[in-house]
Amino acid sequence: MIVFPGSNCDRDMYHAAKDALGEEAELVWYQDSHLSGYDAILIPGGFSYGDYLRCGAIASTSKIVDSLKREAERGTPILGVCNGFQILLEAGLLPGALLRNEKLKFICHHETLVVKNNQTQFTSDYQMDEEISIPVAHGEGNYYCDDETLAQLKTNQQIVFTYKDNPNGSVADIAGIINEAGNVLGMMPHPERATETILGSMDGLKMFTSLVKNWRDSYVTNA
Amino acid sequence: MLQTHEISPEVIEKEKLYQEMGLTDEEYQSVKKILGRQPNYTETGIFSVMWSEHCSYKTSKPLLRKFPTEGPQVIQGPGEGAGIIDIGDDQGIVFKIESHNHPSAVEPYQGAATGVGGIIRDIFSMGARPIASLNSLRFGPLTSGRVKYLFEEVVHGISGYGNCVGVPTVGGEVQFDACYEGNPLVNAMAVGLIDRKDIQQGVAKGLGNTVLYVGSKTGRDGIHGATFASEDLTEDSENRRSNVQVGDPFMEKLLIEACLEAIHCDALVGMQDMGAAGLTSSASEMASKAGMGMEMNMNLIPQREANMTAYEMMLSESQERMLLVVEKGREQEIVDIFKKYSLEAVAVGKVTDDKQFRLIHHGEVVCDIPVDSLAEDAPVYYKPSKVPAYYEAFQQMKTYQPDVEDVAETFKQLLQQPTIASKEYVYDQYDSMVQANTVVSPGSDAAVIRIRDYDKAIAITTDCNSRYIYLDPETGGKIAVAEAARNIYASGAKPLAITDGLNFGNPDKPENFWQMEKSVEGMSAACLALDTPVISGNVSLYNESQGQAIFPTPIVGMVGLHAKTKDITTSHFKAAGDVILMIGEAKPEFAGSELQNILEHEYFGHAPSIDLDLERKRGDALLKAIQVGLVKSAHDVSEGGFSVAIAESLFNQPTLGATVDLSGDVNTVLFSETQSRYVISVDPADVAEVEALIEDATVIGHVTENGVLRVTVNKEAVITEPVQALETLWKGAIPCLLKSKA
Amino acid sequence: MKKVSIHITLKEGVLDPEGKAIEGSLATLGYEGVKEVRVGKLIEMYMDDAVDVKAEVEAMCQKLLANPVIENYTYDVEEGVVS
Amino acid sequence: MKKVSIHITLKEGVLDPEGKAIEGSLATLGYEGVKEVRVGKLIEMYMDDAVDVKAEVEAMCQKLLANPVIENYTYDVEEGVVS
Ligand SMILES: Nc1ncnc2c1ncn2[C@@H]1O[C@H](COP(=O)(O)OP(=O)(O)O)[C@@H](O)[C@H]1O
Ligand SMILES: [Mg+2]
Repeated sequence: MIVFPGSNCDRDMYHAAKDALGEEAELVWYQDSHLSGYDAILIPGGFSYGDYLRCGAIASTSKIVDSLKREAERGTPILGVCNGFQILLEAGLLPGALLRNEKLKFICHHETLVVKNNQTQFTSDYQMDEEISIPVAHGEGNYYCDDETLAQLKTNQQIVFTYKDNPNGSVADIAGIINEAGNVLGMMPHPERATETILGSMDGLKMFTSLVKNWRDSYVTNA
Repeated sequence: MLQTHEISPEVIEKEKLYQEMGLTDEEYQSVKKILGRQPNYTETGIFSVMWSEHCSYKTSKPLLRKFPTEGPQVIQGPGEGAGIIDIGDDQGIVFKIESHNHPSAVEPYQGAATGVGGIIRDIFSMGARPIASLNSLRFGPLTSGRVKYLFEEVVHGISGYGNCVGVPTVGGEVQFDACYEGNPLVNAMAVGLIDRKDIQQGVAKGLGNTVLYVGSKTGRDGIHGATFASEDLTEDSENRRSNVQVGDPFMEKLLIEACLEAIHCDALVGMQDMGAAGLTSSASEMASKAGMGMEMNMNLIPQREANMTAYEMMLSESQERMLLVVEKGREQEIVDIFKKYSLEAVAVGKVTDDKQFRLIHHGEVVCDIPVDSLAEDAPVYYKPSKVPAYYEAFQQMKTYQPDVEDVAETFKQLLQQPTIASKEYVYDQYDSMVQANTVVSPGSDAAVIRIRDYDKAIAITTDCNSRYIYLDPETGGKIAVAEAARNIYASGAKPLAITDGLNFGNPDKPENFWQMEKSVEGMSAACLALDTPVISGNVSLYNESQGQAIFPTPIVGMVGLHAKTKDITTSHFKAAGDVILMIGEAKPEFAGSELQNILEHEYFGHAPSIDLDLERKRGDALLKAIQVGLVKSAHDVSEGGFSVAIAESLFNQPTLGATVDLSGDVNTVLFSETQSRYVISVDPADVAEVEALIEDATVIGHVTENGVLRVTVNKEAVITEPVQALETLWKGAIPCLLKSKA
Repeated sequence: MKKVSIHITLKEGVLDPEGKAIEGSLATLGYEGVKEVRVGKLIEMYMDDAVDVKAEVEAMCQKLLANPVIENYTYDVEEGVVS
Repeated sequence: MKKVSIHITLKEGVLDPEGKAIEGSLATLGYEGVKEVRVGKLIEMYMDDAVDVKAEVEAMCQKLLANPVIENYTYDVEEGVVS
């Protein structure tokens, strides 16, 4: 898990992986610029560099992102949540951009998402079209891309999650997308905040279990 | 405030320039006596901010002494940056509330934002990780364009800052009344979690140790902010540009992480944030508390603007700055920690043993003051107090009886009163879940944060119904504390302690001072009765506009402890078939109520009565029942009375309804704001046991699955409304008012 | 139509954390000759030719577009554009 | 020193909710002749005279200051200013 100055969901993500999932996890400070050797890379939410200029823009120019790009190239699974999603977009690892929410206000509450693609390594534990409750917390989560890109996203089944009731104006109700290669996923909602019953929802946990299961499978086959 | 040639001490005295800075003639004479000479410009400024109400509590001190501050649960009482209570397992909860009223009136976004930033610094400067924020807001009626602007921008500022620093904003309150039209209140509370061994103190110990300055550079912003906070608001304040400080939540986030890392380095001796009166108060207080002196070289202070004078640097209230004292010779260890976060820690001075506060600028001594005189020799005023005529008149009145024409309509109108209506518009803009510990988000009674790795949680609330306090400060003061406790109890926690944010008018008016005195007495009595000592607080006086004081508004921030997470209870009904019980009985008490507001557009008469022993007994009994596992939902009855409480218990559930049968006077049972009451729901099988545990609990109805709220009084139907429709009114009220044209 | 471009900048002395963050980032990227980065707003709009631009723009800035407590504004007008 | 002002605007076709909101408020306030309000950014900075402004500013905009997916940029340079 990469920690940028201003990341603030890093510990949440860490606990989701460590406590709820029971896996090994490590927080990597952005200045430790080598990222190799990890089975998956998670980019947590928050306000890297205070979200100044554009969300994720300044973080996307840091050195560690070069090495993130190499890992993406190599096929390492990469998940960016909220500000992590914004960084992936700014870094060009995913297509499109995020604009301010249509109503210009930060929003924080549970949203119903629809799983639009359960054939990815991040979502295989979900049912197709399953409705899940995951919190959103963002001021700039209004996904934008031009028509051409949208058509591509649709053709390639890159739209992984949509909102049931679009809260921010996103094009085609998009809440999360994946790259063509299928190893880089970015989403605005926070699955790591929905991994314990005491927090009101367990619906996010399957993202992490999917990831682990698929990694095990591929590890076993490759071994 | 810009002066190129510094004004001489003689001119300051002759032309009484000290008055402009806020010192009275007598205060100036005391300064002269302390120094044995005339103070220069910088020294005059330093005394004036340190002796301002904001820093010295010169008028409120005699009152604050009345508060009970001790108890086995108290680890740190008032005096340090924030108080600390014990929650077992060698952990403490640090909390405090602070006002940012006047800055928010001038520039609401930044005023509110920097208020949040300031109180969070108070928490982590104690060594605690900030885990929650709350806010208590007061505005005029949401009808004028200016009020709407203030409201929207204050909320926006809190959200802008709070979300970015990654501290969940989990609760608060908003009240709208005409008295706040020109002088809104913005109080922010922050809560932190600490391991007892990590508790820091703001002390400058150890001769020769180094003073480090960390964080944002010092600019000319906010000069005299502390003095400003202690004056009436005038037209002129808007033009004082220097009062606007801009917050940088990103810097704050870096400071939090760096400071919490630094406390684990034993080279760190003391740490304090630069709050009101900036460098002056942090530096002098740290030295004074340690019984030492301090010398700083002003040329070394990181400066944002060119040619700053010592006066400007000492009085600047630039945000996001900390002062650290570090063991001599080990500065680099601390510097390196801050460097990791791209923060500069700069050595600006050293600890001395002569108890002098000495500043050097361009090689000259520009300030040389006995350091204790700043903190300890500040004057204390015992202001005259006088019973206001309005209060005496209210006491003579006979009981106010409302004249309600249409009960159902009135009920719906109540739900749409901005003070009662859903605050979702507000809290949806706050990240209430970051850190992934928020079990109960805004929308229930108290907010609940679980303590990770333990099976326990804390409940937090802010409360203050200033209408009752206006009617009768002593009774109202009791109610403010009791209401907070009720919210804690209803959430399944035991009340532990409070922080208080005392917002009042000009204390020089004896009637205002009487209000202060009486509310503090009332609060103290309630704190004793409920065993919730005061561990921290803040005083904001001079909340007036055009000579008119606000209602006395002593805000209570309370924290309680859930012994087990299974005790966590929310206000919403859970299942059809559950039995609804009412704890306590309504009396005809309508003065200060929302109903009186609707009908009379003003408040008069006797405040609702309160019996503190009964309050405690009921709260304890309810908590017992919750701990035994008998209670499925619990909600206290507050503004709007029973009708509003039962409606709120139904909202946010897609299908549930309730059927309730009451008896007595219709207005009283539905709308009275009689204190110490709760609405709870329990499984039918547990009713007898609950009734045995809670003396005043009576069955009044049950939860249904038809989505309709049906209330009969004396067997006659008075309310039959679909819950969805009621909820739409309640949720839509504030957004609708904001949209309508001014 | 007239095209009006309004420049809203922070008053002198007011802290600009965003500008500071950008400056820091530019320095990290190797642009070291850059100083005092300040971020403001650019508001563009089209106005009917009939409108008294100066009076209206001034009034709009005062009332809504700028926050006179911390911001300054200037504007320029391009005449005869087709929106 | 040179003073560089960079104007960053949203591309045509990209929705601008802030511009829309301002347009709405202006209409409410009675400014009805106003159309197509768009909000952009104004980034001002000072650069050493020695720097090749054109090359550097272009590069900074490409790499950091503007997002080519949604934004355009233009800039102007004022020579010989004292910061
Ligand atoms: N300014 C605010 N910020 C965050 N939450 C708020 C604010 N105002 C109200 N709330 C939340 O809305 C809910 C209802 O508030 P209120 O009616 O004041 O409750 P109560 O009367 O029980 O104290 C609470 O959960 C409270 O925390
Ligand atoms: Mg309550």
